Amino acid sequence: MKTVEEIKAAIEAAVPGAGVEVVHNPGPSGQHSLRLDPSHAVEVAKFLRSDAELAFDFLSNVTGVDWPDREVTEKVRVTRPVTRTVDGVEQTVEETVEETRKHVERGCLEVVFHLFSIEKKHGPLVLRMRTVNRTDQVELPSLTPVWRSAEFQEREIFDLYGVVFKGHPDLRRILMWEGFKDHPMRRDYVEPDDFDYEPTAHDEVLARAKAHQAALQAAAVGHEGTGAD
Amino acid sequence: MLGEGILKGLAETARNFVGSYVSKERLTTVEYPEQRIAPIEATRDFPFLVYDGKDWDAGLRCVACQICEKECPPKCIFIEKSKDKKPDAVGKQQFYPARFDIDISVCMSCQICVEVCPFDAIKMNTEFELSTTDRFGGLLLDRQQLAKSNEYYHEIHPTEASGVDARLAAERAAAEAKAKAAAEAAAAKAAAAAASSAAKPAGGEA
Amino acid sequence: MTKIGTKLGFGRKKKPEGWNRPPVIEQTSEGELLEVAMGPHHPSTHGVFRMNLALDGERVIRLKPEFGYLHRNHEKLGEGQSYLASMPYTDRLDYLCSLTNNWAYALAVEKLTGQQVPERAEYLRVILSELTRFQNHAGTIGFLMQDMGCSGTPLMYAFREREKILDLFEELTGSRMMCNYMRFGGCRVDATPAWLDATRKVVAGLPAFLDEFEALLRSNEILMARTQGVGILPPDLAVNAGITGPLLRASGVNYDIRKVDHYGIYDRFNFKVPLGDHGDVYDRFMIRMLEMRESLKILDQALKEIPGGPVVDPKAKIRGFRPKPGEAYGRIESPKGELGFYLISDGGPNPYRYRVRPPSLINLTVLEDMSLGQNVADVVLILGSVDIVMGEVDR
Amino acid sequence: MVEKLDQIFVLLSHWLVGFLPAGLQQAAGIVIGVVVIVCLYPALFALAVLMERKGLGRMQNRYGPNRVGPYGILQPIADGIKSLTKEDIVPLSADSAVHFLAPIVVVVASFMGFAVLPMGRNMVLVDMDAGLLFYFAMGASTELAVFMAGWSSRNKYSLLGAMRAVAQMISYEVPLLLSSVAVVMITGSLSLTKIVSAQNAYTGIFPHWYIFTPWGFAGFLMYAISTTAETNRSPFDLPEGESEIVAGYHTEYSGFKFALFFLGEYVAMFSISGLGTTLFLGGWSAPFSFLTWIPSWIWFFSKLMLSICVFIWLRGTLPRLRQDQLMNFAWKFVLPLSLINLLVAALWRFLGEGWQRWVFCSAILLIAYVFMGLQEARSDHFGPRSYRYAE
Repeated sequence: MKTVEEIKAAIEAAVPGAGVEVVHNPGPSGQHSLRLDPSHAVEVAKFLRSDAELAFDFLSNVTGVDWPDREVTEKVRVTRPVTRTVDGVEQTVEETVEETRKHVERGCLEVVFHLFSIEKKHGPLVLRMRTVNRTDQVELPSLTPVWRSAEFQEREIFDLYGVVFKGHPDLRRILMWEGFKDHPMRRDYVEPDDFDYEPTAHDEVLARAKAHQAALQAAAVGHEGTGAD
Repeated sequence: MLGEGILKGLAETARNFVGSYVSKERLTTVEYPEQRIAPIEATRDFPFLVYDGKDWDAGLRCVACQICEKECPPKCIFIEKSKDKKPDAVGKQQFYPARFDIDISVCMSCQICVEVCPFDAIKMNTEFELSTTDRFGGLLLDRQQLAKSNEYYHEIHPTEASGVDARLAAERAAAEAKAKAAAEAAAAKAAAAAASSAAKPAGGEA
Repeated sequence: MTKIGTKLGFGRKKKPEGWNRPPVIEQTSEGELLEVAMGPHHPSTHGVFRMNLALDGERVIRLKPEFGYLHRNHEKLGEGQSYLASMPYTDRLDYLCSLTNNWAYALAVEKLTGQQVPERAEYLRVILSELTRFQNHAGTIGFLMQDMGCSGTPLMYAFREREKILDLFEELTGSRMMCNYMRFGGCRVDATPAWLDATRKVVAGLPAFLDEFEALLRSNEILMARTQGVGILPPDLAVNAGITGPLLRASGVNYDIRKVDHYGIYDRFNFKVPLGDHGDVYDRFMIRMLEMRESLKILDQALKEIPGGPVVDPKAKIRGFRPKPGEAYGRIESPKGELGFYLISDGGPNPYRYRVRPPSLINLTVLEDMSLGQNVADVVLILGSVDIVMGEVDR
Repeated sequence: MVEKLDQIFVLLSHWLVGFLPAGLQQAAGIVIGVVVIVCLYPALFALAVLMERKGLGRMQNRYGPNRVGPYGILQPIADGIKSLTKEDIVPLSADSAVHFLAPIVVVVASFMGFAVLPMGRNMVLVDMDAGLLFYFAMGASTELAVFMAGWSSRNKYSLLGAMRAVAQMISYEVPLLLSSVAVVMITGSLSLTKIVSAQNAYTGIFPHWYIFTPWGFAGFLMYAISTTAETNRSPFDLPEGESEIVAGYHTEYSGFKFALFFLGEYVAMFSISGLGTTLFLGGWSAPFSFLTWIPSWIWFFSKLMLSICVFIWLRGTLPRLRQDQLMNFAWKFVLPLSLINLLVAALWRFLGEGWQRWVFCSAILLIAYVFMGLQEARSDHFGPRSYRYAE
C-alpha cells in the first residue's frame, strides 16, 4: 500500500483544495492518519473508493472520539529586555525567562474512519474529521452514501457522541431510546442518579440513588403540603 | 431430489436414537444432583482468601494493599485497611484487612484479582453451590467466609498451589537469607563498631 | 348468572379505547399493510432484538431493526478502567466466542505497545480460536435449523460437540464461556501436555460429527427449498455495506482476514477459503459447514507443530501497564466477521478511547435489503443466517 | 378363551348394560362407549406426550423428562396439574366468548371422529354406512375452531397463524379425501367396518392390507403427508411455527385452555392415524395369519401408536416448510399424484388378477412420482450445489 503521504498527494491531485493533513501516530503501530476537511470529505471519500490503485471499497470501522476543552499549561521561554544594574552601571540585557502560560484549547468531536480494500487487500487507511466545537457546530458530512457500512455506525456516533451527520438517510438514536437527552460517550457525561440501580452493599451508586429518592420524596411531601393549602 | 435427503436425515436421527442408549459419547448429559462430573482442576468461580496455619484470622496472607480492589473490573471487592499492624504467619509485622468483603452477586469470576495479587493471598474457589434466599446479605461474603486454609487450596488446585508454595518458600528463603545477611552485616558492623569503639578508649588509654 | 359469565371471562371489563381498531397501518394500492413488531421477546430474534415489519399478507414490505435493549456502554466501561480490566468484559461481547474476542483485544493492545508474542502462545491462540470458530459455526447452524423448525435436533448435536470443546476450554482457562485467557503479550497459563492430548482426541472426533451433520442436513429437500434463493446478498452490496465473515464469503467475495492480514501465525497453515456463488441462506449455511472442515485442518497442523517455550512475553507487565501515547486498530477474523478494536492511548493506565467494531451490528446493515419481498418465515431464516449475538450488537 | 379376550370390552359392556331395563339398554351402551373413548384417549394423549418428549430427547441425545416418578412417567400428570393451576389469561381486547369456545370446539370436533372408527372386532361405537363421510365432516370442523381461536385473540401472530392454518387445512383436505377415495373405490363401501373386513384376509401368511398394493402404498404416502399437514405436525407445523409466529393461533391461550388445544391436537392425531390404520393398514387385523390369536384391539392400538412414533420421528428430523411451498406441495404435487392414484386404483380394479397389473400400476405411479418430483425441484430452482475454494 502507498504511504499516507503518497495518498495525501494523490487526493490533493484528484480533489483540488481538499485540505488533507497527515496526523502522525507516535505509537509503534504506525497507523498514521489523514485529517480531512469536512467540506470536501465526500468527494475525497468517493475518490478513495473509486481510484483504481487505492480502491478502498470497504469501510470497516467508524467511530467517534471526544476531545473536551482542556486547559493547557505550558512553559514558554521568553526572551525580553531587562534593565539591570551590573557593576554599578545600568544596562539593558536580553534575558530568557521561563513563564507559565495557560490557555483553553477548544475541544471538538472527532470521527475516525478505518478503510480497507477488499479488492487490493490492503489497509488500513485512517481518516479523521473534526467538528468545530462540541456544542453547537457538531455537523459533519455523512459518508453513508459512499459506504453503506457507515449507516449504523454513524447512527451510533450520533447517539453516543452527538455528531450530526449531514446526508445520512436515517439519523436516529440507535442504542439509547428515543427521547434520551444526553450523549453518554462524551467524557463530561454525568450519569443520572435516578436509574434503576442494582443495589450492592457498598456501592456509591446506592448512596446516590438513596439521596435521589429522599429528594424526590421530600419534593412530593412539599407538593402535597401546598396542595392541602 | 426425490426425498432421499429426507430419508437420509431420518436414518441419522434413528441412528442417534439408538446410539443414545448404547454409547456414552452421545448422551453427554450428567444428571446433576446424583451424578457429578469429575472436578476440573483449572475451574474457577469466586475468589477466596488463603490463610496459612490453623487460625484463619492470624494466618491471612492478605496485607490489605488494595491492589485487587483497584483492579477489580466490576468493583466487587471492598477492603478496609487496618490501622495497626500485626504479625503474619511468619511473624513479620504487617497491615491486615480490617474488613474484606466480596459481593459475589457482582463478581464476574475473571480472576484478575488473583493475577494482580503480589502476595498470593487471593485465589479462585471451585465451590459453585452458593444459592441463597437472601439476595443481598447472603451473597456478600465477609472476611471469615472468604478465608480458606492453604490445605483447602491444595485440595482444589493441587498443581497451582504447590507452585505457589514453592515460590513463596523460595521468596521466604531469599528474604530470610537476605535478612540473615543483613543481620550478619549489621552484626559485623556493630561488632566492628564495638571493636573500634572498644579500641578507641583502649587507644585513649594508651 | 352474570357472576358465572364473569368467571368464564365474558364481558368482564370495559374494553380499552380503540380496541376494535383493525391492525392496519396503511392502505396501499395493493391492499392493507399489517405492522408486526417481531421482538424484543420473540422466540427467534436471538436475544432482545426487534424488527418492525410492515407486511402485505406475509410478504415483507419494510423492515426496521431496533436494538439497544442490551446496551451497557461497554466502550465507556473500557475507558474507565485499566487495559487489563477490559479483558474479561470482552468475553461478554460475543459470549459464544470469548476467546476470539480476547485475541482481538490482545492484538490491538499489542499493536499499540509493540509487544511480541511467544511462539507457543501464538499456537495456543490459533488452536483456541479455531475451536471457538468450530463451536460457533456448529451452534449457528443449529440455531438456523431451530429457526427453520427442526425442533432442536441439529442444535442438540451441535451442542453435544460444543460441550466437548467447552470442557477443553474449562480445563485450560478455568471457565467454559467467559475464558478471559489471553493477555497482552501471550496467554495467561500454559497448556499441559495432557490438555494437548485431550484436544487432539476431541479434534480427531469432530470430522465424524461433521459427517453426521451433513448427512442430516446437507441434502435435505425441505432445507434446500427453504434456503436456496432466500435472502440473496449481492457481492457489491456486501462489500459496500461492510459485511464480513461467512456472510461476505457466501456472496462470493474472497476476503478472509486470516489470509489477508496473516495476523498471529496464520501464514504457516495450509487452509482454503470456501466461497459461495449465490449469496443466499443455503450458501451461508454451507460456507459455515465447509469452514468448520478448514478449521479442523488448521487445528490438525497447529496441534502437530506446537513448539515448547514460554506462553507470555517475560517483559509483559500485569500491574502498572501504561502504553505510550498513540493509537492502534487491531482486527481479527472472528467467527462472526471482522472483529476490531480501536484504542487510543494518552499514556495513562486507562485507554483514552476504547472502541469495538462489532461484526454482528454491521452485518445487520443489510438485513432489510435481504428481507424485502420475502416471507415472514424467511426473515427469521435470514436473521439466523446473519449470525448475531446481541451482546455484541448492543454492547 | 382367545375369542373371549378379543371381545372382552364388548362382553363387558353387554354385561354392564344387562343390569338396566331393556328400553335404556341401547342408549346406555352408547353412553358407556362414549365414556370409554373420552377417558381412553386423554390417557393415550398422556402416554403420547411422554413418548414424544422421551423419543425426541433420545433422538437429540438427551434423556428427556426423567424426574417426575420412575423414568419420568408421571411427567404428563405434572404437566396437567401445572396447566390446571396456571392463570387463565384472556386478552382485554379479545372477543372473550369466541376465545372461550374455540378450545372446546377443537376438542369436541376431534373426539367426534372416534364414533365411527372400528377399534377392534365389533368394537365400533356407531357402525355408520357413510362412516368415512361422517369422519371427514367432523374432521373439517376443527378448522373452524382454529380460525375462531386466531381471530378472537386479536393478536397479529394469532391471526397469521389462523390464516395459515385454514389455508393449509383446507388445501390438504383435498388430497386426504382423494387418497381415501381410492380405498372406497376398491372396497365399494364407505363403511369403515366393511373396509377393515375387506382387508382381513391372508395369502399364505401375508395379509391383504391395501398398503401392500401399488395404489395403496402411494395412497398411504399421500394420506400420511396430508395427515401430517392436517394435524399441524412438523414439517407442516406452520400454523404454530414457534420460530416465526410465536405460537400461531394459540399464542394468547394459557393454562387449561392451552392444554385443551394441546389435547385436541393429539386427539386429532390419534383419530386420523386410526383412520389411516383402518383404510390402509388393515385396521384391527393381525399382520400375519399366525398372529390372529392376539386380540384385535391390541393390533389396532399398536398400529396407532406406531404411527404416532412416525410422527415423532418426522418431527425430530425435519425442518418446516414455508407457506407458499406448502401450498405448492399440496396443489402441485400431492393432489395430482392422488388423482393419478385414483386412476391407478381404477385400473387395478379392472385389470384383473395377475402380475401384469402390479408392474403396470407401479410403473405409472413411479414415473409420475419421479417426473413430478423433479418438476417440483426445477420450478423452485433448488438442488445440490458445489463450492469453490480460494487459497
